[in-house]
Order: sequence, then structure tokens, then C-alpha cells
Amino acid sequence: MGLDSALTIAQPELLLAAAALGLLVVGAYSGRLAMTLVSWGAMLALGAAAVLAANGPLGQAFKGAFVSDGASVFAKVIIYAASGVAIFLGERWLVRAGNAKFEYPVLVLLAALGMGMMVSAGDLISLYIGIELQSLALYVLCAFQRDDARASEAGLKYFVLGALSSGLLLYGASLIYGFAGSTRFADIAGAVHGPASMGIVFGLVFLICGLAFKVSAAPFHMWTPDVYEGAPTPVTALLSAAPKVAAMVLFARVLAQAFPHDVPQWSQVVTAIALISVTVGALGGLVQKNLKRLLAYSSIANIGYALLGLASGSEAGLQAMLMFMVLYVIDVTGFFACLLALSRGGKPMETLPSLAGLVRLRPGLAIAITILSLSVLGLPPLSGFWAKFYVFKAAVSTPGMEPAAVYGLVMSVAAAFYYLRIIKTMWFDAPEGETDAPPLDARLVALGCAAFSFPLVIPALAVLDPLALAAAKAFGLA
Amino acid sequence: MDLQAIAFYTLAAIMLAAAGLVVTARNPVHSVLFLILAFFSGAGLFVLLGAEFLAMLLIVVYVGAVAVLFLFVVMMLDVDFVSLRSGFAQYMPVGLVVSGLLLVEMVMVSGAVASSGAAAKVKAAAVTGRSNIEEIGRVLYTDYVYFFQAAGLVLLVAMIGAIVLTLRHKPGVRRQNIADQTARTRKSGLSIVKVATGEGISE
Amino acid sequence: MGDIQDFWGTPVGWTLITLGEVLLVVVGVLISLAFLLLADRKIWAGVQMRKGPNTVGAFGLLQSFADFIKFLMKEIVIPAGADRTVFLLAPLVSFVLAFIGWAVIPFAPGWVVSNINVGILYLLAMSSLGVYGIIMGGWASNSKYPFLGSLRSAAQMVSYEVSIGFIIVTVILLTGSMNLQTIVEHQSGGFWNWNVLGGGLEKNWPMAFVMVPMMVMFFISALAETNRPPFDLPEAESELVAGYQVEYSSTPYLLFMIGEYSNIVLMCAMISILFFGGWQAPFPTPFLAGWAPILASLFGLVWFAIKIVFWFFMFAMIKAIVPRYRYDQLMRLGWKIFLPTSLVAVAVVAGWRIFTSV
Amino acid sequence: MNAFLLQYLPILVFLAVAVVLGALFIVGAWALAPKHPDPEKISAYECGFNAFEDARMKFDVRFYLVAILFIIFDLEVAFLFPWAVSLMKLPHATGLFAFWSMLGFLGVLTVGFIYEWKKGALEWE
Repeated sequence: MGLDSALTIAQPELLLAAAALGLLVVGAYSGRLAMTLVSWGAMLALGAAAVLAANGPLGQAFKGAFVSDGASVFAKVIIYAASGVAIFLGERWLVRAGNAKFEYPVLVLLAALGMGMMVSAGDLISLYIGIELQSLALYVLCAFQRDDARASEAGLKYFVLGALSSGLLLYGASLIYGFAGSTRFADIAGAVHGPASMGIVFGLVFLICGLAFKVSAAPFHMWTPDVYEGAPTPVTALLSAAPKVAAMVLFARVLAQAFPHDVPQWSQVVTAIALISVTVGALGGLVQKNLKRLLAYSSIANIGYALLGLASGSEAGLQAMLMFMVLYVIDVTGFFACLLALSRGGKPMETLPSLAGLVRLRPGLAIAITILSLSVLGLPPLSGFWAKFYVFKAAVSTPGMEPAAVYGLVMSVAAAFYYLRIIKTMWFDAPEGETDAPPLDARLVALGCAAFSFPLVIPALAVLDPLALAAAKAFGLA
Repeated sequence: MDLQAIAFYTLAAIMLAAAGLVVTARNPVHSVLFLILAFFSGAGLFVLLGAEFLAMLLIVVYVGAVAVLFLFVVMMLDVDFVSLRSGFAQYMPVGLVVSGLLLVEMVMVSGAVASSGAAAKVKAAAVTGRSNIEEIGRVLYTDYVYFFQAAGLVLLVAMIGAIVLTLRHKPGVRRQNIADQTARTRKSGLSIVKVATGEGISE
Repeated sequence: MGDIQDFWGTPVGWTLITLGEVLLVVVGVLISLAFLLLADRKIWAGVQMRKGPNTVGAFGLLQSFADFIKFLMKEIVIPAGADRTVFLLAPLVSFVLAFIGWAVIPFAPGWVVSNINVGILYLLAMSSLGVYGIIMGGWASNSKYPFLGSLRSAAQMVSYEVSIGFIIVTVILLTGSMNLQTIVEHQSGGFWNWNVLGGGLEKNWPMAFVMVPMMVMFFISALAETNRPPFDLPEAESELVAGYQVEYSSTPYLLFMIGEYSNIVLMCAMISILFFGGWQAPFPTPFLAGWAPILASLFGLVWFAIKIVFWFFMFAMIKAIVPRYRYDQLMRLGWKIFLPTSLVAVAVVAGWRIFTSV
Repeated sequence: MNAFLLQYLPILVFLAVAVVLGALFIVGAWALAPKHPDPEKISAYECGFNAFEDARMKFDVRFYLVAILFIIFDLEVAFLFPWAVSLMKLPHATGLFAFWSMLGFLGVLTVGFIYEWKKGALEWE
């Protein structure tokens, strides 16, 4: 395998790296214009990378360390798109917050690059480096508003817990390497069949724990609410979307491609994590007053559903997981765009009571939130319903998973309560006072996402379904 | 027991003791100093394994750079460590449970290694007669070029992050500009004015 | 005779030999330091047209030994509020770190205590640790001046270490080894083969244009790394009294001082080894083959000593004639001039080596 | 005990000798010299008045920035060592590749360096 073909396979990532470097220099030299220039440059680069990824050649590069297949392409398009949206939302927001530093788009670009490397990882080392590149950029982004104590706290908390999880991950990876004799997924799969040895099992458990941390699945979710609350809202929007997709795909890839012979073993662990996440997400969200914290719990619960798909350990399950992630990412981005659009007297409206009577003040946004809430709640025929439909279908059709599926359904009913509460507050409570005019960019994204949730999702499903299926095939599970 | 084994157990014991003291030392500066001791023992263990390059890197990078930063932070930041420690007892049980679990796992893993050995199909490292630093050099920049370049990007992010989060410019600081200084000529620095007696000059 | 040979092969015999070698090096270095210290003062005095120490022994030759006894008889004052352990540990650390660097220095062909593969890296590591003695001393004293001095020194040493690292890499590129003995052997056959002139006349002479500036930069960085004037900001008398050493007296102070001078001489040895052929004579020495090995080694040792003394003389002269830098100028020099220049030099040397090797 | 480790053992001996010697110096002065501490003698050095506060104080964040940047560049240097050793020992084509690969790495960090420079992170105020 020559270098040339390796470079063609890694084209999108090369483009992103080059763009990040170039934009960093451009930003440093271009003074006042820097923020606008770099932001649009970064969005352009992300768009181009997504196009390149979609049309580029598939295959393996760097001796299997970098894999480009259906799954990675599918994930990359979503990741790059979501990161682009985060830049779009963040640029104006930071300008308004008086902190228009051009490092924001560059860091998002580098984080997106890290995510691209994660979904393309075919080796424990590239897995780790991808995660670190992504995480390191995100830690900085969380603390981007450095004069805000809460943001600094969020960044620090995320950093410390993230470092801990990286430690777990590395420990697991080194155990696996020690017992399998290779870091490449394919070689590990070759070395591990039959009853896995003690070292492999523990290595796998640590690896799963580390990854669960990164997707913020319970019981490794402690950081999520605080970080979501403290981080600047556009960053939270990014955090809850693209990195989750990247980590889920990586999760699926490492389990499916490095341990294809141990599906029952890891499936049990993942099921347990999924069920705990669903429970924690549903119950924890009930008492939250802050909308960002509420969404944090919601994301924990939703990651639980996605993991349920993964736990099925079948092609259908992986397809369900991918479908779930796409639809969820669009919903959650819409949600955060709504939060970004709402402010009262210059202060963001982040608590549940502040939404009271919103339908009379900002009917458009109120309807968008309503649609998004109903969707995440799982009301047919909104997008969230289809997402859950795929997951539960896959779970039910897997022998032994039926009880887990039923439990998940029950919990989703419990979680429905807090989405309904948002809707009730907006439609039936008395408003507190006028809100500021919502900025165009956030409103655009919010309405777009809501429109996707319903009705655009119906035609979109017809396109997404076969794509996700093709992507799921790439994992190589039956 | 040969000398190598004695060295291993001594270094390992020092490392464990130092690590324990890092956690329990009352004074955070002492903690960092014990951490450095632990790093040194780690470097010694690397040497025992024949990984001299890693041993030196551990000292150059961790002791010579990272620990200096740690020392900066604990020495010079006004952190109230007493109040930080108050949570210690509270979280102690959880910490003990977690570390107990880790310990059990490690014992089981070591047991597995002792009974059946680690990787089954590992190729034994080829004896080439080259120093291990050369062996690293032979593969790191060619076979592992992808990881190598990615590591460069990670360092870049660290650089950007450090600047975004810590760099502040004090307003009104006057800096030396050497180019300006040397570019100064008689013309730009000096002007001759005729001053009328008793009037003085104003700019 | 055979018995004796066997004995030296046993662990006990080996330990005794090693101990002997180590003691020889330590004592040798210590005694040399005593005279170099005197030389430093004499040179300084000479530049200022003073006589310098001239009472103890002929020409003041025994001055350092008298000083040593004086230090030994002074009270160790430990300030109230100091961290006693760290306070006493700091000079010890300085001293020990400055000395164990000598373990890997090749004094003559085959005369090296520990001939490890990563010799340069080891030296770099030890010199990067030198900062600990200063930080610990400054912090443990619990006094303003030492504290400020240690802060400055830490940032200063750290800033110049990077360029030292890059410069060392250029030397490694020329010799292809990190073993100091190999590096010295590589520069055999006359001064035109020394690394400062590109290491190999026929092929690499254009590299002299890179290596001469690198040598100068290494020397200047060595000044900064050892806190010597004009970069002696950590102990700038006019600003910080004596910097991190303010609270020290008696032998703890002496340990700091010996450590400092040992480091300086170590740096001189490093310059000699990396750029000026270590123990190699500046002319071809085919006649050495006929000499007894011990004589050949002594011949090498003499050359090595001459080179070290020359560089020490440079250190002393610079102390005497160059005014102190301001802190911002110091940082500017390190980060904005040395760092980029040495980085470019690495690329240039590597490019030259790789593209001329076809 | 192999020949490789035998090269490292002298360092240990050297370390022991240096520690013992240094400790002897301190112990020597402690044994020989007078010990008469009094409150004035052991008070911290100041310009003629008692210290107002603990000497250990907060200081400019710039020192941390220097330390962080140093760590990054130190790592960069660390990557250079094996490269410098093996560059000329690789077959020419591979060596050429290693050369360009390192230049790419240095390029990335040089971009970072340019950025730092333009941001004024290397200025001391």
C-alpha cells in the first residue's frame, strides 16, 4: 500500500488539517476580520471534507490504522455537518458575547478532525489519538469564556474526568495489547477467539468504561450536567451532537471489529450500561429546572437507547444505532438552537419557568420547541419516534433482549413527563415579560431542525434507511 | 535472586511508597517531590527493561518539564489545600471501593499472566543489535507516520488551548522594539528649535 | 596474577573498580573546580585591574581550600518559617545533579565511567533537572527575594533548554549517535573534522556555516542554563540581593556554589565534546598507535582538559565584560531568536545530510 | 545481569557517592560549626522591616504559559532524537520519507509557533 493511495483515502482529514493550519495563520494575521473570515473558511472546509468523504475511495491506509468504509463515511458526513452548524451558531453568539476569538472555529475544526480520526480508527493507537485530539479541543472550547467562572469550572471538570476516562481507556487498551499481541483491530480479532482470557476481558471492560465516559453513558455520566450547563451554549450544542456520533461509531467499531467472536460478552456489558443510562436519564431529568441540565439528562437517556441498538450486536442493531444517532443529533441541535435564540434582557433564558407563555411571545420558536420535544419524547410520526422504533425493533428481534427493550420503553414513558412539562409551561403558563428579538442564525437552525423532525423526516427516512444499512454492513457483524 | 530482580523489587517498592506518599503527604509541595521520586523509579524500571530512551524521556519530559509546571502551580498558587482536603474523608469510602476493585482486577490479571502467559501469538522481538532508540527511529517516522503526524496536531491543539485560556495582555505595557530603536536616526530623534528668551516652548 | 584477574571479574571486584573510577572522577572534578574557581576570580580581577586572591598559598593558589574550611566552620542558619527538609534538600539536589552528569563524560579513549547509548539525552535530562535545586531552595526559604529569584530562574532555564535540545539534535544528525564516545570518535583526524566545521571536511564543510552559529548559540544557552552573567538574573545582586541563595549559609551555600561551578564546567565539557572533538587532538594522530594505551589516553585527557579550560576562560571573560541582560530581553533572545534559528538549523542539517547521501 | 545494564550501574554508584559526599558536607558543618540561632538571625531577609505576609504569593500567569509552551516544545525535541539517530541509517528512500515526515511534523508546530508569536505569547511584559 503506497503513500499516494493512503493520502487519497485520508483526503477529508488531510483537508481539515491543512485548513486548520492555514486558518490559524490567516486568523493570526487578519486582525478584526479574523472571526468572520476564519469561521466561514472553517465551514467551507467542513463542507468540502464532507463532500470528499462521501465521494472518496474506500479502503485501508497506514497498515490498517486508518479505515475508510461505509460506516466511517456515514458518520463523517454527519459529524462534519454538525460541526459546521456549531461554528455557524457559535460565530454570531461569540460576537454578541464580546469574545469573538478566531480560535473558536479553528478548535472546532480540529475537534472535527479528531472525530473523523475516531470513526476511521482501525487500531487502538489511532483510537486513542483521535479521542485525545477531539477531547483536548473540546476541553478548551468548554472553558472558552474564560472570564465566566462556570465555564472555567465546566472546562476543568470535563478535563479532569476526561483525563481519568482516557486513563481507563489506555489501561484497557494496554491490557488488550498485552494479551492479544497487537493493537490493530483485525489482528486482535484474529488473536481472540474462543473463551477470551482474563486479561482480554478486563481490558475490554476498561475500554468500554472509557468509551462510555466519552459518550456520557451512566454510570459514567457525572460530568455531563455540569459541563452542559457551564459551557457556552454553542459549545454545548456541539458537545451533544458530533462527538456523540463519533464516539458511538468508534464504540461500535472497536467492539464489532476487534471482538467479533465475543459478542455475547460485550453485549451484556453494553446492555447493562444502556439500561442504567436510560434510567438515570429519565429519572434525573425529572427534577431539573435548568434547561441545559435537562437536556444533559435527556442526552444520557438517548445515548442509552443508542447503546441498546449496539447491544443487539447485529447488523440491524447497528443500523438502528446509526439511524438513532442521526435523528437524535438533528433534534438536539434544534433544541440548543432554540436556547440560543431565546434571551430576555440580554440574559439567556435557560430555566424552565422562564419559558412560561412563550407561545404568545415567540410563537415560531415555541412551536419549534414543541415539535422537538414531542419528537424526542417519541411521538409518531415525528423523527424521534422513528429513531426509537428502529432501536426497539432491533432489540426485540434479538433473542434475550426482549426484557431490556420493554424496560427501555417503560423508561421512555417516564421521561416523556419532562418533555410534556416544557410544552405545558410554554402553552399554558402566563408569560413573565417580553423577550429579546431572536438572532436570525439561531432561529434559522432551530426552525430548520424542527422542520426536519416533522414533516421532512418522512421522505428523509427513505434515503437514510438504505445508507445506514450500508454503513452497518461495514462493521461486519451478521 | 539475581541483581536484576533485587533492582526491580527495590525500584518497584520505592515507586509504590512514593506514589502512596503523593496522596497522603500533607504539604502539596512534598507531594510533587514524591511524584518526582516516583517518576525516577519509573525511569529506573524502564532501564531495567532495556528501554533506555523511554527512561530518559520520562526524566526529560515528565520530571524536567511537567513536574516543574506542577511545582509552579502548587508552590505559587494560593490554593487553600486544607479545605480541599476536607472532602477527602467524605469520598474515602468510594475511593477505597474503586481502588479495591482495581486491585482485585490487577491481581486476577497478574494471575492469568502467571498461569498462562500474556499474548499467545506474539512474535518475539527480533534481536538486531541496534540500540532501541534507533529501532524506534526506524519505525516511528515511516510505519507509524500517521500517529506521528496526529501527535503533532495534538500538540498544536495544546498550544492553542494554552494561549486561548491563559494569555492576557496588560493594557498600556510599553515594549522594546529593537527595529525601531536601530532605525532611529538623527533626523527622527532630534529637532533643533530656536527658543525666544523668556517664552519657552510648548509642544 | 591470575587470581587478581579473576577477582576483578567478580561482583565485589567490579564494584570496587567502579567505586574507584567514580571517586577518581569526583575527586578530580572537585579539585579542578577549586582551581577553576580561583581562575574565575583571578580573571575577573585581572579584567578590572585588581590582583584578586593572592594571600593564601603562592599566588593565592590555596584560596579555595581556605574558603572550604571557612564554610565548614560557619553556622547553618535555617530561617524561621522555612521548610527544613526541603531547605536542606535543595542544595544537595543541586550538588548531586551537577555531579552525576560527569558519569557519562568520556575523558579519554575508553575512559568513561558509564558508556550509555543515550549519553547526550542523559546530560540533557540532568541539566533540565538543575532547575529543581533552585526552585526548591527559593520556595523553602520562605522569603521574598529567594522566591522571586527561583521563579525567574525556572522560566529562564526552561526557555533555553528548548534551543539546547534543538542544537544537540543538529550534532546528532551529523554523527548519527547519542553515545558521547562515538560522537568524539566521529570527529577524529584533525580539527577540520570537528562538528563545529560540519564534522567531516570533504563532504560536510558547507555545514560549518550552520554549525558555527549553532556552537555560539549553544555557548550562550549554556550561559543562561547555568545562570551565569550576563544571564544571572536569579541572583542579580542589584535587584534580588543574591536571589535564591539569600537565606543560605555555610555548607548548604557551598553545595549550591560547587553545583553551579560543576555545571559550568560540565557545559564546557559538553561544548568540547559536541563541537570540538572532545579528547581528539586538533591534528591527525597516527603516531598514537605505537604508544602504550595509557599514554595515548593521557594524551587525549590533556587535549580534553585544554578545551575545557579554554571554554571556562570564555565563561569567565564573559562574566567580566558583558553587562547583565534585562529579563524581557532574555526571554526574547531565547524564544524569538534561538528557538526559530535552531529549528531551522535542524531542518537544514537534516536536509543536507539526506540529500547529499545519494 | 547483561552488558547493557552494567553500563547503567555505575550511574547508580555515582549517584550514591555524590549523595554521600553532599550529605557529608552538611553533616560536617552541622557537627563542627557553632549553633546559636536567635530570632533575629533566623528571621527571613528583608529590607530592615519584618515581612508583611507569607513570601509565597500569587504571580503572573505568564510563568505558567512559559512552562506549558516549554512542555510542548520539549516534546517536539523528544520526537527529534530517534529521528536524528536513525535518519542516515535508513535506506535512502525510507530516509527521505522520514525526512519529509519530520518536516511535516515540524511544519505543524511551526504554524503553532507563528500563531504564538503573532498573539504576543512570547513577549514578556
